[in-house]
Amino acid sequence: MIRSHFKGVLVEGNKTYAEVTRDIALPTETKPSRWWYAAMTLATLALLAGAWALYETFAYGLGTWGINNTVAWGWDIINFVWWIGIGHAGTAFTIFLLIFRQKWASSINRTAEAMTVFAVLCAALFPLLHMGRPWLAFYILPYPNTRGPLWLNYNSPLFWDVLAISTYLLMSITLWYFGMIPDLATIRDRSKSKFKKTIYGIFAMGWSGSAIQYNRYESLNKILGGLAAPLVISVHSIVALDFAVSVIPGWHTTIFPPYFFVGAIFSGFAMVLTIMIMLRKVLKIKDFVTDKHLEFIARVLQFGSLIIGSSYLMEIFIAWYSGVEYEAFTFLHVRASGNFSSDFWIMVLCNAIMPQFFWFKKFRKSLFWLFIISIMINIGMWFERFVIIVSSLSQDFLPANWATYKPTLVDIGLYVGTFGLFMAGMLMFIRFIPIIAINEVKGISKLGYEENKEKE
Amino acid sequence: MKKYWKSLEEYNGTHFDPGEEDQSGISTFELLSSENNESKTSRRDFLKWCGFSFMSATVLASCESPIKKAIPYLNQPEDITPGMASWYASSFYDGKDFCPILVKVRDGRPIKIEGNKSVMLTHGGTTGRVQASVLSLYDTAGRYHHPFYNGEKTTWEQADRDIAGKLDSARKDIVLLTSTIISPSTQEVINRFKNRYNNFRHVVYDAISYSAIREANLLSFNRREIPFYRFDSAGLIVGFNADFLANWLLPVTYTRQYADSRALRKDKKEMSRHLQFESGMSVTGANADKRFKIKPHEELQILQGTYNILAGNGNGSEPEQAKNLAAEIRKNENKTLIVSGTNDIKVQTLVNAINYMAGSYGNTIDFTNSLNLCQGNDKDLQQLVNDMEAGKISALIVGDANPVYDYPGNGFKNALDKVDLKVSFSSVLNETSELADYILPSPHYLESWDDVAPANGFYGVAQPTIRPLFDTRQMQDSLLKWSDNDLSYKDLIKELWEKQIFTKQNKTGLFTAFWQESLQLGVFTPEIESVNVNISNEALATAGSLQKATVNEGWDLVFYESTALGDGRHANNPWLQELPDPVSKVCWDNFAAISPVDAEVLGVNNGDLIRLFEGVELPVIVQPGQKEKTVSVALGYGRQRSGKVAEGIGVNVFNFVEFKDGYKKYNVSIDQPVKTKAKTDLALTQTHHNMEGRAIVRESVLTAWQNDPASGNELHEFNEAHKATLYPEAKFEGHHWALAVDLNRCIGCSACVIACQAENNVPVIGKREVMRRRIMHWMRIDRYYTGETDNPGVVFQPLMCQHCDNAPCENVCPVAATTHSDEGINQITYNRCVGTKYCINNCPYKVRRFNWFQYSKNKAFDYNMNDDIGRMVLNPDVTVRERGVVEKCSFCVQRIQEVKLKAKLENRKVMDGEIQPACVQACPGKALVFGDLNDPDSEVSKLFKDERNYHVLEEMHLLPSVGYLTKIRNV
Amino acid sequence: MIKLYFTTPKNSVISTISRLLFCLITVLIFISRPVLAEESQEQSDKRDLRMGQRLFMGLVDFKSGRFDCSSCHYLGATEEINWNPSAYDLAIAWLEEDGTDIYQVMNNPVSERLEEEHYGMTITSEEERLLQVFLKHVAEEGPGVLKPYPINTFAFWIMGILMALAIIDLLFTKRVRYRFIHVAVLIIGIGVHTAFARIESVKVGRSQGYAPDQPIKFSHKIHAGENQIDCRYCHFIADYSLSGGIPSNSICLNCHNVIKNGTNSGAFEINKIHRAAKTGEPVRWVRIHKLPDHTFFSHAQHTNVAGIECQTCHGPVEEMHIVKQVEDLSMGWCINCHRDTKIQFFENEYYTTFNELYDKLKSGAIDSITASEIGGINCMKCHY
Amino acid sequence: MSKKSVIGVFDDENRVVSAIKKLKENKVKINDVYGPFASHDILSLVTKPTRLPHLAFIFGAVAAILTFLFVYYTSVINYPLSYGGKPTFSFPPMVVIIYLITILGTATLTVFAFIGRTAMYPGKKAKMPGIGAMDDKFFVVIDQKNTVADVESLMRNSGAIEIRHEEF
Repeated sequence: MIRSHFKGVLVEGNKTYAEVTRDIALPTETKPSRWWYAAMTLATLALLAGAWALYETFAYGLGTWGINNTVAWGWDIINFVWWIGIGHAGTAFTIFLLIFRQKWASSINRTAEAMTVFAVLCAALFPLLHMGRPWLAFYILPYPNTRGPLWLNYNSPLFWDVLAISTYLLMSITLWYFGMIPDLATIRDRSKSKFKKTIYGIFAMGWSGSAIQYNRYESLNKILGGLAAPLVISVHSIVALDFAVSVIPGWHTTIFPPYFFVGAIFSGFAMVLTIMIMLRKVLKIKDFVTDKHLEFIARVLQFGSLIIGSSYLMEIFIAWYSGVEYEAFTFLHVRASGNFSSDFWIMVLCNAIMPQFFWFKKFRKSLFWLFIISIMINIGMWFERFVIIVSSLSQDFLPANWATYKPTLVDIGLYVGTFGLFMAGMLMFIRFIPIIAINEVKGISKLGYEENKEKE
Repeated sequence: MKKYWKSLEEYNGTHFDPGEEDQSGISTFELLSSENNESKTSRRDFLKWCGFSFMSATVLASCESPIKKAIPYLNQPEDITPGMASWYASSFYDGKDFCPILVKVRDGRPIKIEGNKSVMLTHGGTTGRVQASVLSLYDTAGRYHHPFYNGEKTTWEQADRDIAGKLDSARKDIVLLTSTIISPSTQEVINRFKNRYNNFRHVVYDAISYSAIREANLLSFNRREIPFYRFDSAGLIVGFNADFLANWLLPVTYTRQYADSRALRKDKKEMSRHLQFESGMSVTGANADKRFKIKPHEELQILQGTYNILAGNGNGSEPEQAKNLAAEIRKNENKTLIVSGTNDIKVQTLVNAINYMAGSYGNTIDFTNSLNLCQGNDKDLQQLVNDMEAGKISALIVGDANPVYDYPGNGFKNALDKVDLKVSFSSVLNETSELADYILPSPHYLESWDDVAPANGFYGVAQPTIRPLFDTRQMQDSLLKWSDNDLSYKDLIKELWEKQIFTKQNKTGLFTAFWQESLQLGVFTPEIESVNVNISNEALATAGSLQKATVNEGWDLVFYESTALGDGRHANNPWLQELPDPVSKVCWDNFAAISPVDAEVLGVNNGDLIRLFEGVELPVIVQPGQKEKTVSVALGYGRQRSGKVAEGIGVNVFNFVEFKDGYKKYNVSIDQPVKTKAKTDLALTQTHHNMEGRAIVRESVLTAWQNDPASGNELHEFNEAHKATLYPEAKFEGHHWALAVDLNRCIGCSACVIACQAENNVPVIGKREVMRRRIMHWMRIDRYYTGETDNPGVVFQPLMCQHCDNAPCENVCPVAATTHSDEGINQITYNRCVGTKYCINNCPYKVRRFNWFQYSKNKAFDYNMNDDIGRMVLNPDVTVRERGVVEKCSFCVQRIQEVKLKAKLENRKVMDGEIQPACVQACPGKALVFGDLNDPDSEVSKLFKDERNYHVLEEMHLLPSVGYLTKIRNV
Repeated sequence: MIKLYFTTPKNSVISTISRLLFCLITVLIFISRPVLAEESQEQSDKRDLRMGQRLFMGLVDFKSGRFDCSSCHYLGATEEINWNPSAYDLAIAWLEEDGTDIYQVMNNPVSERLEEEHYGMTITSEEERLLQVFLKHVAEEGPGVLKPYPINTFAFWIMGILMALAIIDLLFTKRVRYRFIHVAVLIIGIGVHTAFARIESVKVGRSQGYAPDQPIKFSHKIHAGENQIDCRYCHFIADYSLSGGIPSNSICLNCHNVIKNGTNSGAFEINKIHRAAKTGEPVRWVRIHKLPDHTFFSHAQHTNVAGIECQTCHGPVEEMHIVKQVEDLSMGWCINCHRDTKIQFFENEYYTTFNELYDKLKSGAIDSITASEIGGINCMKCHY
Repeated sequence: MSKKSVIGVFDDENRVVSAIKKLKENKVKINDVYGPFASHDILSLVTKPTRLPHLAFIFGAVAAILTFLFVYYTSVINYPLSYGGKPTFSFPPMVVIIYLITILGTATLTVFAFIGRTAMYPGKKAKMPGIGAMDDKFFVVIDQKNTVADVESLMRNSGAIEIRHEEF
């Protein structure tokens, strides 16, 4: 048996298999409580706002947004990068903790992966929306055509982006879905109603729990995981290339791929923390997601924050050291002390300073502080993208072009809409899918207790 | 019936020869409007909304393709080839500005105005207003479509009968009030009218008056004339409140002369020195080597002092500026040119006297070709208004003038009520016509016959290039009719030319041949006797006598003509409204320019409204270089009745112009402006004015340049030496197009911007969108201030797509919509573009434009592209872009293609200078040069090899195909 | 991309619905209106129209016998040429009042041919009146339009339904035991749908095979084929203009001033030219070869400079009675030609601009230069 | 399909493992073991390693080569276009594309291979030895033919809570 080098119990309460099944499957088998309906209403309202914004965008054009000839990317791409960043948590959780044999991830990875899927879906909306002529979006695919045939510009990071995002979306859905097949089978077997049995049965694809199946299934999961590991690194690196490949001061930096990747993990883990704290509260899964889990995440965040912070410093240092006047201007003048200084310092505060409180056990142990700091990181990461995208474009090479950027209601509506989509997705997820990998947790539920027993 | 006009190659039309009889009765519009595009559901449009799905495939099957009709000519006219443009020489004259032009006519409709290159007066230059005038032709809302009587539609026959009857029975005076008429034939028409009606008189006035210059010359030289100024022969140019590069008299001519005098080449090492004295920052002042801020009253003091010093009467108490000026003038004996735009006879007499002392007459000022422009007489106008007020006028006929709008105060409007018969001839909606009994619409100048004599020894013709779009008739025809002449105006022109002008030449003995040639060339310039003048003692005495200027230590309000709108007669032209002011970079508004010091005193910032008079509040622009305690406000705004574009835009300040000693005075003293709480947003196209120490516009001074031609451009050599590349540099077989911009010749007048807009179907987006920084102009003129804020140096830099050979925009387009051509052009393919806007971001020059909305056929953008007739101005050789598409300067690739094809058809190579993109063509200063870099003898190759040549952001190794020549100042 | 303006997208579904609504409302109004005495006039008009239609279509006997006018004078549009004037043509000719009373043709034929064709046909004034009523109606309706691209969507829908059934059965009902049937249906269905989508999407905006009826039955086969008239005689501006040029009426009259009787159609079609000249109303031809608005094409470049035969793009026009678009005029088709077509480098001084290539070609280092090699497939050659 | 089988039902992982070990010692061929989670002890005793990883490698290699060929053909041979002064064959961007398509292709093909090999598809009816296999029970299924006499007792001694004989 593969043992985690982690000492102690991973699932509290020394539950039997049946208890594990019962506890986790509970939300899918009972009527949702009031908070669920309240949250769903909120999500629906947000979705409606998004639908309105979507209509405005499609019916009248991108002019309804706040972007202009100088700052041609605004909230659309900020939100895109932000969501993509959040979408890194799930896969990263599964993959890296799998690679590092961190068994404790089992309790969280299902939720994290669901988060990934919905966040990437939200993110994937924006590249489509930010096109001037979205009805011609298929031009971006290299399909045989009667135009010569005319193919694509493979030099464009946007094409890499499209590939990376769609690959990542497909991969995370696959990972997520194949990860939950045994659990779907569990629900199928437990459900009384024929309808429910049929639906879960369809998705469980005839899972029977046989060792032969498990064997191939494990192998598949390992392959997918192995493929997803480099992918998860590359996705945000490629998103970073959107900026790094360009010539705009503040974008044109080689540090971007690793910096973006760490940022993504950072924001993703923060979002996981936020959501887990909330779910733990309302779904009564404290036994599975223990205080220790939260503390681990906090440690990861603290580490990520150090990297992020040093990246900020490095960027500024290089801007000065390189001697490129435009870059120095962007970093030292525009961001640190100019028009965007408030955004810049919010970013620094939220991302580089606040998580440092996790050095102290008191903060790691306090649910309140965990929650506050995780939210702050989410905000900080949004500001990071805002600072990168808007400040660089707003004041670039020729001062005659310099322009400010102000989002419109439509911009905000779209962002709210994606929140609605994300929330609705997550709510549906906790309603219909076991939020913790039952089969995996059963494998670790006895850990700690057996050792104790052996000791006894 | 829905009227469509669609130009593909074929359209419906009958024989139309501008040189032949005007076949009235059926308007071109009706001919053009036949429904030859019976558009049903377009599969393409449908698909657009379906996206691409399996479902759409089936729905498609039920869609029908639109049926397009191809309607040929019944008889194909010889000079019209479907699909090819024809050119007609003509003359632009709007009552104030004159410009010889060529009209590009495509399929029977004028689509573009270009300067007439063969005319030495302008060398093919134009101004923005001339370029934009073609749009006014198609201004449906801004033109009268038929005659009106008391606001009701009437017929010409009815109006003729009524008016002739009323004129006959008129007991008191009949007055024809026009702006300056430079047409000999129209003068003849008026003479005939005068012969018919004894009680008739003709009053000429100009909204922007040059009355004092004429009166001063009458006093000084006994000639009520405006001489011909020669800025190109001047070594020292001194301007007092004269914006001669953008507005004053003949700006196109002066710009060319000025640019020539300031151009530097290997074989021309000297340039003129330009001093400008003014209160507000004008385009001319922005170009000056040294600019002095003065309050309006100081002008007289300085001139007086200078004259006294020059005349040897200096007593040392003269202002410092006068001493310096006198010293400079002494250095430039016979090479000095002093001009003043102030409408004050004292000032003008002093200017004459100083010019005389400096030996300018015969050298830089010439009465041989004296100008016929701006003959208006302020005193006559005042007299007329007094007569009207006194009820002495029975009939007032206004010919293409708008005194209700531009007469100082409400005097004219009030007096108008006391006139029995008010007739207005007007090609455009205006305030005066609205108050007239009869509105008799005259055709646009592109629909009319006319002749012009803007200067002595210069005759031009204006010929119609399209059949009248509306039920209009020329004023001259009406006057002829009312004076019982059967002759049509066109015949009269021919008659007059045969009698008076034909005789001035001896090249041909056949009038028809002479007439044909004049029509083809557009102008006729006979040899005339040169005139030498001597100043009168009286004038010198007047100049010498100590004149105490009324010193105003308080605030002054200075009126000026805006570069875009001039005196406001073209205000309804959306292209001009959206043309950013070259200096302040504001469009769609007039504003109060105040100095930074005053802004601090008043506690105001850009956009804050200040109250100048009771009820007159204007937004502030903090204008570096504005004289303290002066406020400059542009005339020409605040039109009440002009069509939908201009109405309600800005404030009309003509009301506050004063009459002083019989002259209109374009500055008044005011109380300190009051800050109001209100704030408005100004449509600024540039909000940062400092180069932040970047080598964007490179400058040097003459002495440094003479020592080292690369002075100020040292970075170029450094960058060339430090070029490093990962990939081999691209080689271009065949052509490699490039554009050179001589910053020494560019004065920032923005004619190129409008030319580009006209040529490339650039949409107008309105004030709100401009405020959101989304202006669509493919080329813009960047303006930077250098030096201190209270009197900064100003540099202009035309910036269009740089067509980089290592273009960063090309790399990032995922769908290959922007690629590099084999001729070095950075191509944008609109139909492939999906609008990711990545290229816009990655363009370091930010010259790419995005179609944020659907700008054509969209009610929200109710300008010419939302109008069937307005769309007739569109260039059929350039795609009208759909929303969501990126666009930018293409080096006018359609012109390149056209010329290449022409060369192939003529079995030869493309000649240097044969291809002229619209901006190059329009430039009055010839600051832009386009050509083939692969041809070592081409002008552009030579300029690219010049030591002054550099590229903007060249350190990025983008290899732009646009080069700039450093700006050299003669300080 | 629309070159000059953007037509407001009119959704076919919406227009169909609105049309249906309109019909419905009309019917409702008609039904709801009380029958009044004045109606009898309307009704008799209707009856006349019906009678006229029946006469024309040969459903009712003329006094002189039963003739089906519509068998020669077609009521709708045709794909094959029918030299006889269509019903619409007749109606227009009659409405034009150019002096010919077409109904007299039957009683007093003006030409031998007419006499031959209408042998034994005489009509009474009452019959003439009825026919007039009907033809007037035809003229108002306008000429029939052939649906440019009728495609059979039957297979598409059938496959769609089958696929839906297969999925339902596979997941829920499970009636069919052998699952490979489901799989096969799904695979075939997806294949069919993809094929349809591909075919249809390629056709979007294209009109290969488009051969509409023209207002004059002008046969290129007779003019260019049998009579060997050079294309450029009529389309002369193609040599120096962007446009190929639809010949003006006056060019037709160059010959048809003299030739007043056509080989197949008699005087009827040629009369239309004369009528146009007389009324000043030009002939409204239906455009066949049209490139999208964002594509700029110069005939002069291709016919004059490059010396490309007209037939290369327009197909064997000289063999067509009704001109049909032979090529699909797709971008790929253009591009491929540019890739293959060799440039006549030495025949035009212009090409000396390409001095390196010129020298190479001259020295024999390369044997040919195609259009694509000197920028012939650059985007801005055609799109700007 | 169905055969007569002996099914041992367990409710603890350790007991199953010991039962399997004992059965194996007695050379009893175990058909399959059903359980609620992937216990590596059970898997290592009951199953052979799959060849899915080898397949995945082949898929990956093929995807990489095909992608390279496609990108090379389209950008260099078929319609070369000039972007920003770069040569038409610029390898670095191709790396990114090949990298991503390789991952995508491998993952997709491997998933399909898995589905094909395990014959799993949406709507397939699960063949299970009894209620609770996905909850808390372990089922050891042994073909009746392969049983030796004391299979039943072997399992009972290891802690089976129930022994069933039925068609499976």
